[in-house]
Amino acid sequence: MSVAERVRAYRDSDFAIIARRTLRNLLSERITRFAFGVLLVVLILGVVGPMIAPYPYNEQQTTASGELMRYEPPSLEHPLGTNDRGEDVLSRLLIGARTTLITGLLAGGLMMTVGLSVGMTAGYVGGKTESLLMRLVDFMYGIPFIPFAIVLITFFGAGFYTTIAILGLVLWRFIARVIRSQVLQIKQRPYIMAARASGASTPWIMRKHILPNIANMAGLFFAMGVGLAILEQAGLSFIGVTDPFTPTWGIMIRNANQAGRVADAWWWSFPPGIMIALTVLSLYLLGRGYEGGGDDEVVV
Amino acid sequence: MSRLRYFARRTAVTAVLIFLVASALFLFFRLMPGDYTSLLIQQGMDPQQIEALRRKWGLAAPLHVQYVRYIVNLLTADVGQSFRYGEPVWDLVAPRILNSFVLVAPAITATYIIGGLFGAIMGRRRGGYLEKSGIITVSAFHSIPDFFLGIILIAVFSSTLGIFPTSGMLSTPTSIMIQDQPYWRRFLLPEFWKHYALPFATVMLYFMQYPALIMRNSVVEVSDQEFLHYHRLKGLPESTLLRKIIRHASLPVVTLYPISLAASISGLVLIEIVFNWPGIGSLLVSSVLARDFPVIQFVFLVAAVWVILGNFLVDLLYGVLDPRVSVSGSDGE
Amino acid sequence: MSDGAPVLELRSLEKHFDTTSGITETIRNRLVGEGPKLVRAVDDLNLTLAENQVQGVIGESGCGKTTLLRTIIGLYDPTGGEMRFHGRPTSEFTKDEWKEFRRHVQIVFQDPFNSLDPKFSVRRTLAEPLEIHGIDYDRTDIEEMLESVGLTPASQYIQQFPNQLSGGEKQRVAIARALITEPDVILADEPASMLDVSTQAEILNLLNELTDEFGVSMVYISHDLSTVSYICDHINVMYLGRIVEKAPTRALLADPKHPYTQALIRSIPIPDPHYDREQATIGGEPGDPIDMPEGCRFKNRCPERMDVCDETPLDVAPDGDGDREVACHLYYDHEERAGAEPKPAASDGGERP
Amino acid sequence: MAEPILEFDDVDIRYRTDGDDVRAVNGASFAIDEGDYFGLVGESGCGKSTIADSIVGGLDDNGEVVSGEIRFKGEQIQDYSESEFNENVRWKEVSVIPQSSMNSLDPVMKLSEQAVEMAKYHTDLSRPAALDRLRELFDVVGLSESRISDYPHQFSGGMQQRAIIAFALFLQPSLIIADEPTTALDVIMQDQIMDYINGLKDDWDVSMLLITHDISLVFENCDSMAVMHGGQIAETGTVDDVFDRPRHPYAILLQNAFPDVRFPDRELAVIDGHPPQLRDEVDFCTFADRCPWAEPACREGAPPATPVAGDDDHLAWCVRAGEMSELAANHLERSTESTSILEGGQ
Amino acid sequence: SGSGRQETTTEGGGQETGTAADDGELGERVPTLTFQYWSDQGPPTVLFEETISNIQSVASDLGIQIETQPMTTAQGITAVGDDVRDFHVAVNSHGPDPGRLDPNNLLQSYSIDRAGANGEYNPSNYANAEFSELVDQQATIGVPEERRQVVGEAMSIYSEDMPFVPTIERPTTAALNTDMVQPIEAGGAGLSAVNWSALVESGAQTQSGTDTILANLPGEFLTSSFYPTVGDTDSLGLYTQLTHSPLMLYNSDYERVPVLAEDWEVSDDGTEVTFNLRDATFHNGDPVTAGDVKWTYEFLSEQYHAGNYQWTALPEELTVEAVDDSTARFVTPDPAPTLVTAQLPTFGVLPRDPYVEAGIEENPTDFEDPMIGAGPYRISTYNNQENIALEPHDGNPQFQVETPIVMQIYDSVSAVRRAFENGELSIAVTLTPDAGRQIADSMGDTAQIVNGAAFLPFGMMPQMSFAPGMFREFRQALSYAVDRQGLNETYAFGESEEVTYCTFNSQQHPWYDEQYLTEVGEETRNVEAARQALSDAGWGWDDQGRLHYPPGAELEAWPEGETPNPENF
Ligand SMILES: Nc1ncnc2c1ncn2[C@@H]1O[C@H](COP(=O)(O)OP(=O)(O)OP(=O)(O)O)[C@@H](O)[C@H]1O
Ligand SMILES: Nc1ncnc2c1ncn2[C@@H]1O[C@H](COP(=O)(O)OP(=O)(O)OP(=O)(O)O)[C@@H](O)[C@H]1O
Ligand SMILES: [Mg+2]
Ligand SMILES: [Mg+2]
Repeated sequence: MSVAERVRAYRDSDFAIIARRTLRNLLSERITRFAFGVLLVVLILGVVGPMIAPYPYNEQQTTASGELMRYEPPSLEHPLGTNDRGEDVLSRLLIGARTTLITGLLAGGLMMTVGLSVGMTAGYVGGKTESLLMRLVDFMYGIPFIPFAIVLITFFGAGFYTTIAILGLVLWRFIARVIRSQVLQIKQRPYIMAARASGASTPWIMRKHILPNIANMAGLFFAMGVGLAILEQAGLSFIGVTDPFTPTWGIMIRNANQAGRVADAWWWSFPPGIMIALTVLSLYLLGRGYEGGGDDEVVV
Repeated sequence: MSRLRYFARRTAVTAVLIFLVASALFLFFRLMPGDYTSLLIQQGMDPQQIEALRRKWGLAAPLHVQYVRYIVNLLTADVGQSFRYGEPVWDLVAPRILNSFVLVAPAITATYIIGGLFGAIMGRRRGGYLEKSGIITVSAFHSIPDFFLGIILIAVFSSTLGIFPTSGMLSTPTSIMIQDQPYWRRFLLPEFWKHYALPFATVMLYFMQYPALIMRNSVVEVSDQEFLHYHRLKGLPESTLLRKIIRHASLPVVTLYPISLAASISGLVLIEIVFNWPGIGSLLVSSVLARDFPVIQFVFLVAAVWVILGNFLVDLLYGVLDPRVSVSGSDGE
Repeated sequence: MSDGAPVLELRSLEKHFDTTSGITETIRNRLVGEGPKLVRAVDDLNLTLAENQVQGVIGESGCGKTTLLRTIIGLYDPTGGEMRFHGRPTSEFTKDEWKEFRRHVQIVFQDPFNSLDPKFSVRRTLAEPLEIHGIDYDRTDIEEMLESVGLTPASQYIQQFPNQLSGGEKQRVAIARALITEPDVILADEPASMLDVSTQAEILNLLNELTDEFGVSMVYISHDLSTVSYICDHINVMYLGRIVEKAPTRALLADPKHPYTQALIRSIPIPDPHYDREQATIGGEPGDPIDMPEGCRFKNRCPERMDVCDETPLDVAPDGDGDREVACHLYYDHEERAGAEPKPAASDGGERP
Repeated sequence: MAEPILEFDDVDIRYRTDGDDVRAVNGASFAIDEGDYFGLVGESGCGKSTIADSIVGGLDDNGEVVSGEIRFKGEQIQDYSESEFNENVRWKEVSVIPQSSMNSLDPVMKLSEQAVEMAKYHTDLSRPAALDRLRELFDVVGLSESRISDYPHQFSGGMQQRAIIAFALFLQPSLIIADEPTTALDVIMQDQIMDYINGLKDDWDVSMLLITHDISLVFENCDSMAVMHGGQIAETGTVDDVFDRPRHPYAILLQNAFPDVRFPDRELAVIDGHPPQLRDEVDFCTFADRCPWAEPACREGAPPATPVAGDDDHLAWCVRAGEMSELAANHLERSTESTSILEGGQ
Repeated sequence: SGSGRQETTTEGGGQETGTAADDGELGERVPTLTFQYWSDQGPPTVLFEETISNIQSVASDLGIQIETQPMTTAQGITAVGDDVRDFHVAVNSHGPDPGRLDPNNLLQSYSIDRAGANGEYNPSNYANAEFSELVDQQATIGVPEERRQVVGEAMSIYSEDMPFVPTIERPTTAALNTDMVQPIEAGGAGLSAVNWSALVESGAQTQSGTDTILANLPGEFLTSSFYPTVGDTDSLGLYTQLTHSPLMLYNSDYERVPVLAEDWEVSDDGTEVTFNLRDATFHNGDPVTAGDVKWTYEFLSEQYHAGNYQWTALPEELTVEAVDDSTARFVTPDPAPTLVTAQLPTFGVLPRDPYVEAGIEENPTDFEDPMIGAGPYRISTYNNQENIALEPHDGNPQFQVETPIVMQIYDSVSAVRRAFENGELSIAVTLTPDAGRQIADSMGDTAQIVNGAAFLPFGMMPQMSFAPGMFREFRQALSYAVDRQGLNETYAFGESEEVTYCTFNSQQHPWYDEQYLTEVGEETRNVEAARQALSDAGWGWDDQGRLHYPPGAELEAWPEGETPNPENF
C-alpha cells in the first residue's frame, strides 16, 4: 500500500471518522475552542519551551559587576524578572511548561489506565469481582490524598517520576467510578448482547464495543485527570515533598512561597500560578465537554 | 429486604470495611522506613535509651504481635499515645478535629447552599450568558491551586488592604483570654469572624465548583422530566414548580454533601497550612514527617471512617429522600 | 446436521432466577426452611421449530419471552430441561460447538436505536460476526447483504454510522447482521414494535420475504398479536413462563381455546370503526412469577375458573389435532386422565450466566 | 351537533432553536365538538404532542404559537400567559393524561399529596374533602381506595395510568387530552384502560382529544378524528368518513399499513421515506416526497383544505383529494375482498 | 589520616602512589552521585537545596553527575543508620540542641561503634578507631583542662579526616517590632525559639501602648508534653530559659551564667559538683531549696533510665546530697563531665512537693502538670498546641522581667512574616535571613532585626562506608568545590559566616578551638584545587571529562549491611 492509500484508508476508518466527529463537536462551542487554544499553546510551550528559554533555567544571573541579580522585577532583559537565587523566571516558566505537562500527561495517563481497567473490569465482569473492586475504590476514596501521598513518597523517594506515579496510582479512583457506571449502562445495550450472541468473547467485546463507546468519556476524564494531577502536584510541591530540582510550575510557586515572596515578587509566583490555573481550567472545560459529563462523580 | 435488615447489613459491611482500613493503615505505616526514634537518634539520644524506648512503645515486637496489639487496643477504644508528644493521641487530635470541623463544616455547608443556588440559577438560565460565564467562573476558582488562592487572598485582603488578619483562628491575646471559657464563646467575638473570613472564603471559592455544576446539570435534567411537565399542566404556579425543581435537583447535591465534607478533610491540609489554622490537616502532615505512627494511624483512620460513614449516610439519606430507591438495590453500588 | 430432526427443540426448558440476596437471607431461608426465592421466568416450556418455520411466541410483559430468547441463544444456562439443536442436546456442546451454534442462531432485537453499536459503521457492524467466526468476506458480500435487506444502493449506507440512519434502516441493518452468517435460526424480539406503523410494515414485510428467500427458521417474540399473526405460521401463547396454547396462526385466531388466548385476542383493537369488537372479560394484573399460584397459573384471572384449576394443567391436543395444544382444564377429559398426576414442578438451581 | 369546545384555526407552532427553527405545526385547523371524542393520529414527530401542549400552554419554553387562533369555548387562548392558563384553562377546564404515565407522577410525592396540591391551587376544597374525592375517583378507575397514599413507584404501569386518569377527572374538566395513554401497556391492559376512558363519555360529560399513533384505537373509541403528517393535518372528519372515504394519500396508506388481526394474509402497505425535517418554511405538502401520486403542484404551496364529497366536516388537505378515489382505487378496496378469520372461525 | 589508613588496610597496593593519572590509566568511572537531603526541615531545607545547586553548578567541571534524593528526616536518618548505600552524600545538618553545647554528644555520634548497618546514627559512617578511643576517653575525664585536651585531639583527627564538609554557620534571625517592644541587646547567638536568653537578659519590655509581647513559636514547641516530660530537647529552650530555671544557663553568647546557683565547684577528680544556691522562689512562692534540687535531678535521672523521659541523659548513678538548704552536691561514681556543661544547664529545678502531689512519681508520663518552676516567667495560660501566656515572676535571682509574653504557634515562616508585618506579632523568631531582609525592607526602622548564629554549621556528609565518600581526596574536592560565600550570599544575604575549618562546632560554640582544626577549603570555590586534590590521589578524567577512580581502587570500606571492624581502622 502506498502511503497515500494508507492515509486514505486511515481517514476512512471508523476510528478516524469518529475522532473527527468528536473533535468537531468539541470545537463547535466557544468555551471548548478557547480551552483547546490554551492547551495548544501550553503543548507548544512544552515542546519548544526549553529551546526558546532565554537563559539556562538554573543559571544565577549576575550584573556586569558580578553582583547577584535577585528579585529583579520584570525588565526587557528578564521579562518576568528573577527569583531569589537570581534565576530568570521566564526561562524557568518555559522549562516548567514541559515538566508540568509531563507530570500531567503521565499521571493522567496512569490514572486513566488504572481507572479504566478497574472500572471496566468491575463494570463488565460484575459479581464478586465488582464488589471487591468497588470496595477498593471506596477505600481509595477514604484516603486523604496529600498526607497519603507524603507517606508514599517516603516509601519511594521524592523523585520527579515517583511523584507522577503516586499521583496516578492514587487519583484514579474517580475515573474508575464513572467508567464503571458507564460500562454498566453500556453492557445492558442490545448491541453488546448481539455481539455476545454472535459468539464474541469477553475480551473482544471489551475491546471492540465497550472501549470505543467509553472512549469519549474516558478522553474527557483523561483531560480532567491531567488537570487534577497538575493541581495535586502543585499541592505536594507546596508541602515540599516533591523533587525541587525539576522546576515545575508548582515548584515555582512553592519556592516563591517558601521565600515568603508570593506577593512582593509577584512576577515570580503569579506567572506559574496563572499558567496552572489556565491549563487546568482548560482541561476542566474540555473535560466537561458535552452536557452533564458526569460531573457529580468527580469528588476528589 | 426490610429497611432494618438492610441497615444491619450495611452496618456490618461498613464495620468490616473500617476494620480492613485500620489493618491496611497499620501495615502501610509499619512498612515505612524509619520511625520516630530515628529522629531521637539524630537528636543525640543514646542508642540504649532508644532501644528501651522502642521496647516501651512496642516497636521492637514482631509485626504480627504489634498488629494484634493495635487491633485489640482499637477495639477497646485505646488509640495509643503520640510518640512525639507523649500524650494520648485522642487528646492531641480531638481539639484539632474540632478546629477543622469549625472551618470545614460551615464552609462546605455554605458552599453547598450558595453553590447549589447558583447552580440552580445557571440551570434555569440554560444557554444564557449567565450560565456560560458562571460555569467558567466556578471552574476557574477550582483551577487555581487552593493554597495559591489562599495566598492571593491574604496578599490582597491582609497584607495590602489590611482588612483581615493573616492567619490563625483568634488573635493570641484573645485566645488566651477565652481559653477557660466554653469553645462556642469564640463565635461571639467579631474577631473570630475576622480570622474566619479568608479561610472560609478560600474553601468556598475552591469547592464551589461541585455543588454549582452538579446542581446546574441536575436542574437541567429535572426540568426536562415528564412529571414536571405534568405538574405544570396541572396548573401549579411558577413558584411552586421552581420549588419542586429545586427539591428534586438537590438530591444528588445533598447526597454528595456528606462525602464532600469528609473528602475535604484532606483537601484542606494546604488551606490550613496557609492560614495557620490549627486544624487536623497540619498536624497530620507533620506527624507523617515525624513518623508518629499512633497519630498518623489514628488520623487516617478517622478520615477513612469519616468517608465511609459519609457514604453510608448517603445511602441512608437517599432512601429517605427518594422513596423510589429500594434499599436492597443500592448495596454494592 | 441430522436430517429430519427439527432445527431447534426445547423440552421442558426451565430458567429460574434466584433472587435471594446475600448470605444473610440465604441463611435465614435455611433456618426457616424456605426455599430460595425463585423467579420462574421460563418454566417447563416446550417448543419445536422445524426448518423454514416461523414460530411466534406471544404473551404479556414479564411472562418470560426475553428470558426464553436469551436462554436459547445461550446467554443464560437453562436451569432445567433440554434444548436440542438439529437433534443434538446443547448440554453436550463443546466450546467450539457453541461457537458454531452461535453462528447458526442469530438474534434481532426490539430496540433498533440501541441494537447497533454507535461506534460501528454499517460495514463494521456486518463484518463483526464474520470476523468473530473467521469467515472470509469482502466488501461486496456486505453490500449484497445490505441490498437484500432493502438498503439500496448499498454503497450509500456502508459508511454510515447508526446515528445517520432512521429507525427502520437501523432495524434493517440489524436484520442484515443477523443474516450475514447464514444462520439456520433467527430469534426476533419484537423487531418492529418500536417503529412507526409505516416502518413497521416495512420490517414485517421484509422478515416475511427473507424467511422465504433465505430459508431460515425464526422464533418471533411479541406481545402484539396482530403483528405476530402477520408473520408467523404457528403461535405459542405464553403465560407466566409456560406456553398455555400453541396452534397454527389461523386456527388460533379463529378459535382460541385457552381463556387467556381468548382474552388476548379480544383485546386487540381493530382498525375498523364499523367492527363491533366483543370485549375481553378478564381483569387484574399479570401474575407475579415469584409467587405463582398452585395449579393453573391463570386461574385467578380466569373467567372460567373451576375447582380442578388448582391442579396443574397438562398440555392436551383439543380436537385431537396434533398441531395444536392447550394447557387448560376445560379441555381435559378428566375421567380419562384420572390418576395421571400432574408433574411436580422442578425447582432448584439459579442463574448460571 | 353541539358547539365546538375547541377550535384550531390555521395554527402555526414553532420551536426556536440555535439553528433553524422547527416548524412543528403548520396551518392546523380542526374542531372538537362538545361531548365528542376526537382522535389525532400520525407518525412520531408529526406534531401531535405539540398540538396538545399548545392547548394548555404546555409548550416547551422555546415553543410558540406564531399564527392562527386556538379557541377554547370561544375564547382565544393562544396568547395566554402562564397565569392566565393556570386560571382559565388548566385542569379546571382542560386536563391531560400525558404520554408517559410512568414518568409523569412526581416520584417523591404520595399520590394523595399530589391530589391535595391540585385541589389547593384550583379549588377551595379542604384536605379531607380532596382526599375523599380522590378515593371516589380511585374507585371509578378501579383502584383500591386504600392505596391513595402510596408512592407512584409502588404502582404498576397500568395502575399509574389509572391513577392519572383519576387525576384528570379530579376537577371535572370539560376537555381531557389523552396523549398516547396506552402506548407502554400490554394489549389486555390497554383494552381495560381504553374501556375506562370510553366509559367517561357516558358518566362525566367530557370531550376528549385522544392522541395516538394507533389508528385502531381512534377508530374504536372516537367520534371524529384528524390524521397528521409532518406538521400538517392531512385529513379530518368523523371516523366513519375517514375510514370509509379516506381522501388524503397518507390517510389511505396509513390504514393499509396497519396489520389487522382479522386479515393476517393481507399485504401491508409500505410508506417509503421519512417525514421531512420541517426546518424551512412549510409551503408544500409534507407528504409529497413520500406520496406515490405526488405531482409538481404538491410542492407549490401548502395544500388547501378540500371538503370531501361536499361535506364541510370531512376535509382532506390534498390538491388531488378529488381524484383520490380513482388513483388509489386498489388501496381503497382492500378490506372488502377477504373475510375476517375471527368471524370465519366462529 | 583516616582514609589513608583505610587504603593501607585494603590490599592491592599501587594506588597509594597516586600517579595513575599521569600514565593515562583510569580506574572505574565514578557513578552518578546521589545527594540526599532532608526535605521536611523548612528553612534549612532551602539551604540544603541551595547547597546541592551550588555543587551542581560545578559538577561538570569536576566530571561528575549529580542526582538528588529528597528524604524526610526520619527516612534519611534510618538510611544512614542502616548504611543503605543508595546515596553518596547527605546534605544536612546537626540540630542546635542545647545538649550539644558540650561536644560529647556529637563526638559520640561519629564513633566507630555507631558506624555501619546497626541502626545507629553515625552521620557519615565515619570509622576511625583512634578517634573513637579518644571520644570514649573524654567522656569520663573529670578535670576540665585534661578533657579539653583530649577532645581537642579527637577533633583534630576528625578535622583532618573531614567526615563533614562544613559550609556556613547556621544563622538565626529574629525581628522585633520596635513600636511594640523596646530593642534588645543580643549576643552572638541572637534570638531564637530555642534560645530566649537575649530576651530574658534584656528584660524585654513593651513600648508604651502595648502591654504584652506577642511572639511566635514553631509548631513542635508547644505541645501538652511540657517540661519535665518534654518531647525533644529543642523545646527545652523554652522551659529552661523562660519558665523553669536551671542552676546555670548558657546565655546569648553561649557562656554559662549562674541562675539559681550562686556558683559551683567541681572536685579535682570530677566526681563531685557542689552548688551554692541563691535566694529564689518558685512560682508558688516557695523557696528553692537543695531538697528540691536533689529531688529534681535524681528523679529525672531515674526516669531517663527507666525509659520515660527521653531527653534528660543524666548519669545513671547520680546522687544529689542536700548539704544544707542552700547547698547541693552532685555525686557520681565516675567523673561525669557533661553534667555541668550539657545536662544541668538544660534542666530546670522543679518544686518537689507540688509535683509529688500531682502524682509524678506514680505516673511520670501522665500526670496533671502543676507547671511550677523558678524561671523568670510563670505560665499563666496554656493552650495545648496553640499558645502559651507567660507572666513575669519576680523570684528569679538572675533575670528581672516586667512584661507578659504570649507565644502563638505558627507553621510557616511566611505566615510568621506576614503576621509580623501586619502587626499581629511583636517578636518574630526562627525567621529565614530572607524573611529578616524583607521585614527590614518593608518596616524599616520600626523593626529591629536580630541576627545571630547557632553554634553548629551547615554542611555535607559524604558517606564514608563506600566510594567515593570514603576517599579523603574526594571529600577534600567537595570542600573545595563548594562556594561558601555564594551560599552565604544567596541563603543568608551575607549575614552568616563561611566555615572553612572542618568542625561540627562553629565559632560560636564554647568548645570551638581553631588550633586543633584543619582548614579544608576556601571561602569561595576553587575548582582547580578540587581537581588537583583528585588527580594528586590518582583520579583521572576520560576524554569526555568524566571523573574516574584511581585504577584498581577498592570501593568499599566495609561490605554493605555490615558493621566496620575496629581492628581494620
Ligand atoms: N436476570 C434476572 N434476574 C431475576 N429475574 C429476572 C431476570 N431476568 C428476568 N427476570 C424476571 O423474569 C420474568 C420474565 O422476564 P422477561 O424479561 O423474560 O419478560 P418478557 O416477557 O420479555 O417481558 P417484556 O415483554 O416486558 O420484555 C420477569 O418477572 C423478570 O422480572
Ligand atoms: N422543545 C423543542 N424544541 C425543538 N423542537 C421540538 C421541541 N419539542 C418538539 N420538537 C420537534 O417538534 C416536532 C413535533 O414534536 P411532537 O412532540 O409534537 O411530536 P409527536 O407527534 O408528539 O411525536 P411522538 O409520537 O413521538 O410523541 C418534532 O420534530 C420534534 O422534534
Ligand atoms: Mg422482553
Ligand atoms: Mg408526542
